[in-house]
Amino acid sequence: MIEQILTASVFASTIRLATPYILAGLGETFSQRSGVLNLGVDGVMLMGAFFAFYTALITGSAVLGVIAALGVGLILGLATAFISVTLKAEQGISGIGIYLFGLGMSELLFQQWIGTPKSVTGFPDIFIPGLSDIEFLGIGEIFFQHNILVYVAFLLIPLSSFVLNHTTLGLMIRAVGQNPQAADAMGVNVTRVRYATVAFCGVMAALAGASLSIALLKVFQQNLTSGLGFIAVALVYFGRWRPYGILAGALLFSFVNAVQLQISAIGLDVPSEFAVMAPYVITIIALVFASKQTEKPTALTRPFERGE
Amino acid sequence: AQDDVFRVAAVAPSATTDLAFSQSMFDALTLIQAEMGEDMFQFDFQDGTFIVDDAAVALREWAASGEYDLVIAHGSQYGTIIQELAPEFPEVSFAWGTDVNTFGLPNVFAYTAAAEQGGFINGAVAASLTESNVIGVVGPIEVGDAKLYVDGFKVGVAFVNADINVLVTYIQSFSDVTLATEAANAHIANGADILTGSAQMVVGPIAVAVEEEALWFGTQSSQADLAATSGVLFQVYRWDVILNDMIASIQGGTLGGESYVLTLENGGLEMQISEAAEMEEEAMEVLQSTIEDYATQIVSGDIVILPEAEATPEPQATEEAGS
Amino acid sequence: MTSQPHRLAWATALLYRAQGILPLAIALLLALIVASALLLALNASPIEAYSSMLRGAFGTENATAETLVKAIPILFVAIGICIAFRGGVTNIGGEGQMIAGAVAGITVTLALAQAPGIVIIPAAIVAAFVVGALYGGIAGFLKAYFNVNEILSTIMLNQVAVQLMNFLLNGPLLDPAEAGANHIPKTARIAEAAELPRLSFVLPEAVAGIFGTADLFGRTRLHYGLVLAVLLAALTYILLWRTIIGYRIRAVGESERAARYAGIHVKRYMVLSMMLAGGFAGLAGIVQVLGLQYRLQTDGSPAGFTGSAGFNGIVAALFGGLNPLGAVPAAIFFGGLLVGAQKMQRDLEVSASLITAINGLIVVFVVSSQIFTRRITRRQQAALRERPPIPEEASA
Amino acid sequence: MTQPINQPVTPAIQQLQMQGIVKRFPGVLAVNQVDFEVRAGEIHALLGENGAGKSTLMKMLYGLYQPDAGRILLNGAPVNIRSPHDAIQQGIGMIHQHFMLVPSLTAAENVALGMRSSRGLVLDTDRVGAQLRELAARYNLKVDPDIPVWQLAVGEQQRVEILRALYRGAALLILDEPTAVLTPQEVDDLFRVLRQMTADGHALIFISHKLHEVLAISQRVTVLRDGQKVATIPTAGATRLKLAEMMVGRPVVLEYERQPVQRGAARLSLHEVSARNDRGHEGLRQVSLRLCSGEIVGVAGVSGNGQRELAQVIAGLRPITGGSIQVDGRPVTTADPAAINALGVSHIPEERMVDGVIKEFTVAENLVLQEHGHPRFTRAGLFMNFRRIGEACREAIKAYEIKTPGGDTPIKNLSGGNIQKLVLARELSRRPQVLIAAQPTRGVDIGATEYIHRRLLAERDRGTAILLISEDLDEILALSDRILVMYEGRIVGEIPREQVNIQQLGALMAGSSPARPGD
Ligand SMILES: Nc1ncnc2c1ncn2[C@@H]1O[C@H](COP(=O)(O)OP(=O)(O)OP(=O)(O)O)[C@@H](O)[C@H]1O
Ligand SMILES: Nc1ncnc2c1ncn2[C@@H]1O[C@H](COP(=O)(O)OP(=O)(O)OP(=O)(O)O)[C@@H](O)[C@H]1O
Ligand SMILES: [Mg+2]
Ligand SMILES: [Mg+2]
Repeated sequence: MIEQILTASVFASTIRLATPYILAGLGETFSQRSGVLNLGVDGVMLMGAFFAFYTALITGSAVLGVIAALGVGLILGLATAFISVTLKAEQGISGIGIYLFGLGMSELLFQQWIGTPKSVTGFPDIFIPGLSDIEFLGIGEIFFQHNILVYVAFLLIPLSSFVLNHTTLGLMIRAVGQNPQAADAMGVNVTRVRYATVAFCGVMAALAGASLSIALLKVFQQNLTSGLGFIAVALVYFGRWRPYGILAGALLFSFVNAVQLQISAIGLDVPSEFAVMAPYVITIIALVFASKQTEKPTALTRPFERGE
Repeated sequence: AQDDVFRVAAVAPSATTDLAFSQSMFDALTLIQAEMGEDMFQFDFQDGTFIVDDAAVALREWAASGEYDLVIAHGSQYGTIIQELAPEFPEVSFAWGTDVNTFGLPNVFAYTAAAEQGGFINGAVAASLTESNVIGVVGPIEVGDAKLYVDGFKVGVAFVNADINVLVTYIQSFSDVTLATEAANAHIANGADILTGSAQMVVGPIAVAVEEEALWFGTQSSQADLAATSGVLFQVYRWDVILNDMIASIQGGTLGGESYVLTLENGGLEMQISEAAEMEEEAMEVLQSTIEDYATQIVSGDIVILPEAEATPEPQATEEAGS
Repeated sequence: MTSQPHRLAWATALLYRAQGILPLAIALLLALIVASALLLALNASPIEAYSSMLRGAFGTENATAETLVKAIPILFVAIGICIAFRGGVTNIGGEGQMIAGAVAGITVTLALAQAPGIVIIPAAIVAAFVVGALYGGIAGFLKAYFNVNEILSTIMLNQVAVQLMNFLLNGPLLDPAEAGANHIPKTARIAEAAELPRLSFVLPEAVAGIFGTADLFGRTRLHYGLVLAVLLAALTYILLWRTIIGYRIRAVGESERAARYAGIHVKRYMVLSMMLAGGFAGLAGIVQVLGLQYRLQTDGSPAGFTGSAGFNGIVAALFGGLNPLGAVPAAIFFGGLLVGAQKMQRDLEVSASLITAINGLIVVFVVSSQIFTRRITRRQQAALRERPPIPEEASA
Repeated sequence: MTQPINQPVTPAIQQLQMQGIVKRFPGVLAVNQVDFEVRAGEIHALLGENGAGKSTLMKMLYGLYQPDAGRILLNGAPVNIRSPHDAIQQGIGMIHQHFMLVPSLTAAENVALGMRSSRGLVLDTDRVGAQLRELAARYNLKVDPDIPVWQLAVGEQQRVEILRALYRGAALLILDEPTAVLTPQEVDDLFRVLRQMTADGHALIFISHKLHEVLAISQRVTVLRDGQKVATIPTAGATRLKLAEMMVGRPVVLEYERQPVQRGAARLSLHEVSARNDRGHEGLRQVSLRLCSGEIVGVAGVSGNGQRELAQVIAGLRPITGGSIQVDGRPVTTADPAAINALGVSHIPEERMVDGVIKEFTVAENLVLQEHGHPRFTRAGLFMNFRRIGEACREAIKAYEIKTPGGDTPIKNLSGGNIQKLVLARELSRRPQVLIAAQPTRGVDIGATEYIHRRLLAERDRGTAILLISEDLDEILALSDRILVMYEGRIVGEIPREQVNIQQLGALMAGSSPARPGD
């Protein structure tokens, strides 16, 4: 029974599903750590997903696809930064605006430039030599038979954690998110730091989109993410603004999802509504038990005014 | 309408390019226009109105404009709107689906598809092609023509080989491609070498089939291009068949009161073999004949797919529509 | 906006609003200019597009009615959001709470099918408010007592609610007439008596001429939900700024520590704000059912039923300055935007996606313009501060 | 964002001049045609009441504000300081009135913030920490670079700020009210450091309200009033009274005449009360005290030795882990703030802007913070009665000389001194039996301080029992009938007014040993 459900492929599926959440979540973490809430993630993901897909489709190169995604992510990220940092727009609303824009544009361009759903070759799964055929506990299948973006996502976690905690940039980001006035008084350019993190957030969101359209799914369709980006934002709160926290959240959420799919696949008689509901419920419950006081960035959503 | 141009307006919940439900209607109207010619037939189409109230606004405006001979609400969620709207505009003809309920209104057509029929054939053929004896199905919500298709498919499989294991996952969404994809992956992981499914999120599972070199059976629209060499057989909704009947009766002065069902018999359900599927000549011919064979048996009633209660209901004809 | 209503505060508040219009107008203009580029790229005429958008929103009696109809659920949600945000809780759960309210409301409505409307409607509305409040209360409770971030919990609970609805509509609440295997997940139609009456205005001949009808909105779907919403907006304004409870909600929202110092039970009021927000979202849900759809129906997604009012309500509330009275025009603005956009889609036969993109642009531009509005406001406050201070003969 | 120097440099500023500086804020002419000058090796004091423009003038020097008119000359050459970054580059450092530290970061991280690291992109906080220790040793300042600053006492935080400025090689250092939160010993140490710095050739600007400090430390004094410069005079020969009059613009009294104490019945008594502090450590340890009507009991101590917790447990804002509290003999050990209020206990909180008022609320709304539900201010027990509240507000504004455009102004628009007056008005208007006054005049200027002190004495004579918690010894000495000294959560000594001597007090505050807590 249990071994019927907790198969290696379920864990492999968990890893795959977690990837977009990790990528988008890491970007959002940097943005929020510097004090900017970016609710537009899902829209940027969709744009990234589309441009990656379209480029891969016409050039046949997934790599070019990723580059295109990074480009569009950067542009949208800078736009977001301009709106929420320079124009100090209410971040809750502007984020939703950007989401709507991305949702609409990606679909529009899809209809104009592609029309009907097509599939691309995208990134193949890379079997890490030696590791990928470890039979023991299905380690090989679970960890070492994924597409490049999966590996990238998981490598970015320790990297992000290091940048945040052990580099001058990370120090500036944390300071700007906690007490921008103090950071400013110490000669840190608050605006520049926030532009950097928000732009990075856009890039990562776009990459997350690409990880769907040209790696995991290899197709594009209107609203391909169906709200995945919002879950990613939620997982940032789950992870308490720490990269490893994001990892934990993304894995938990994706694991429950993979399990519920497996349960219905092997025909266990669980009403599918409740199966689909499970990841959301369990994520909340987990947080109930995990909750100590959180170290939310003090200046989150607060625009910076010098000398106040 | 005043002039002799036949004007149609339609709303559909998803995009006209969804390779599924909405596209099936859009393709049908486009086809009719090609047949009758631009000067005789024109249509307005509003897609993506998954928000029921948005559809309501469009339908009401079209009805009120008086410019349309037929107003189509392509989505069972629009039934209530039609029920409210039709009595207000008795001179306008409405059609809605998928359902057979005309609410006893003289200016309402209802239409649906006996999806279980194509489902049965897809299932039977799939059963004859599977080597792993495991087949995976990805469905949206366990309702409507999606459920009929899946039920029919299961019966079809069992009809050929009761030992084959059909794995069914309803992901509770018509649009969540990611979930649909992982559901398909789960089926593959559990040994499936053939996949099928219904609704617009099947683009995900199709991509999985292509990737994993599994076979794909489709419904609603042809997904042959996307499924490429994995595609085998598609049940295509030919709404044009019944739309032509409706147009005829409207031009004959009957604005509704009748309901239509796409069946193999009336040609509304068309089984299309994928050209992309790499099959030898004779294999192709064999497949052809088996399909026709099943079709005739279903039409003749020799094969009863689902019990009365679970099958697509018989079309209703109300007395007004009688003569 | 000074938080205590007072003649002067009112005057200035009005002044702010008046001057606030200017940046808003410019922002809209810019948004439309950018959108024009999109339209031209799709070789559609912007002029045509916008005029049809305007016509679709307010051009005809019916268009205006549909705009108002669209605004109703947005307004209900927005009212609740005003309370929640003023109380310091970020409620993103409007969608789920709408669903919770609608499910509860329709259950009661169907149970009381035989009763007269005067009984059913209030009962259904109360049920919807209570259950919406309880559902919102979950997130509030988890925040207050388990420190679970409410943004996370409400986003998650939205999905939970829709799955619960799917389950109920496929089983317990399924329309008996839909017993067939190919059934559609929807409840039975509510009794005629349970329908919210349609709203129309009988005009005297004099005015009738102008509107071209003696019975304004007579043949439209406009219903009494509008009256209820506007009424509640006013009451909520009073609640927030005239009552002890409102004072405490705002105190908790502005400063938890000061509120505790004031002897207010902070956690209790956090939960209360969240519950009120949920309750209003619940009303949005049931009013959609009783006033418009006459049954509850799902396509599996929340938006299919809610029309995303749960999210649009947030935006409307923020546009309205987190003031229930400000939310009224804001909600109507959004209603017009959404309905007009649909019309534009029909007239120009452009795809729905273009509309979504343009709406996004408008939201972004309008919200970005508020920095200029704020600047104007600050200058006005400064002018206010320059008024001579209270003379102090007591000193020296 | 980067900062080349990573070693203390030898000061390069010989002379700095500000000429004809003007700064307007919406509705306020904060600084009006001010000339100011400071030279290497001197301490130039800047005196002025709340809102005189001291901080604003200095913020312009540090690049936080841009002057509307006037110019700044460094060593005779005009400079344009557009941001703190520019100021730092020029060798200007500032210790802000409200410390500019990131609480969640360690001292070392706070210092490293915005500086180039010796390891390129990778942080070198360990090295910074080491260098900090050296620097601290050189100036004989004690800090632990490796604990988050939110865990440091205020005095320690200030040392971190000073070290940071030195570390960054500030040649000119601005200190905005640095002594407001220090004990006598800490002040002495600070002065020693400042003198050492001037000896090293630094130029220092010293802002304070405390005249004797200005007289003790500075060579020159510049007095501002209402944004204008009154005069710059050499400190030698200036007197407290003279300076005070220059500041306030009228004669002021610096000593209060006081009635002999009429000690009455015990109002408040604590028995072995213990409580945790914010960090979860034991902040209060078996504290017992009795407070009688008609007396002012001063609680002296270095900040962070339990005074804050003491006030909070009495007010019901902090749960106690042991012991019992009684008001008029009634146990209130577990009562909530509302109930304790209702028993006639008033509390002037230490952090007025966080606990005492709600910034966004109007003056009137803040006036009824606790009593908003009181029958007097409500209708039908449900609605606020704004007519009554308005009346009460106008009375308070008049009676307590609160400078405000009116009762409907958001309180954040008032100056610190006036906000404190409002809190005082609110707490006294309830005619309390017991008054807890925590740092009642922190950051408040002479005029307001004088006023508040008179009020407190009047309350005492009215028979109120007053617990005066203050880190300002002058205040304690001026008002108290008895003085309790707190150290590490305990009451380590009680001295009747008659027998006080500063040395003994200071020793007790320091845990009766030269070393201070936090070391
Ligand atoms: N008689 C009173 N005298 C003074 N203040 C009162 C009085 N009654 C109520 N209040 C004020 O109302 C607030 C809470 O009092 P109240 O008894 O209404 O609280 P509650 O309703 O029991 O709890 P909650 O604050 O959660 O509503 C406190 O700020 C308290 O100061
Ligand atoms: N950012 C600002 N916006 C508007 N007004 C301001 C601002 N900063 C200061 N002011 C006003 O400028 C005047 C001078 O303020 P400043 O802080 O310089 O006084 P100060 O001498 O430092 O007083 P204190 O002794 O309380 O620190 C005051 O009236 C204050 O209200
Ligand atoms: Mg100052
Ligand atoms: Mg001060």
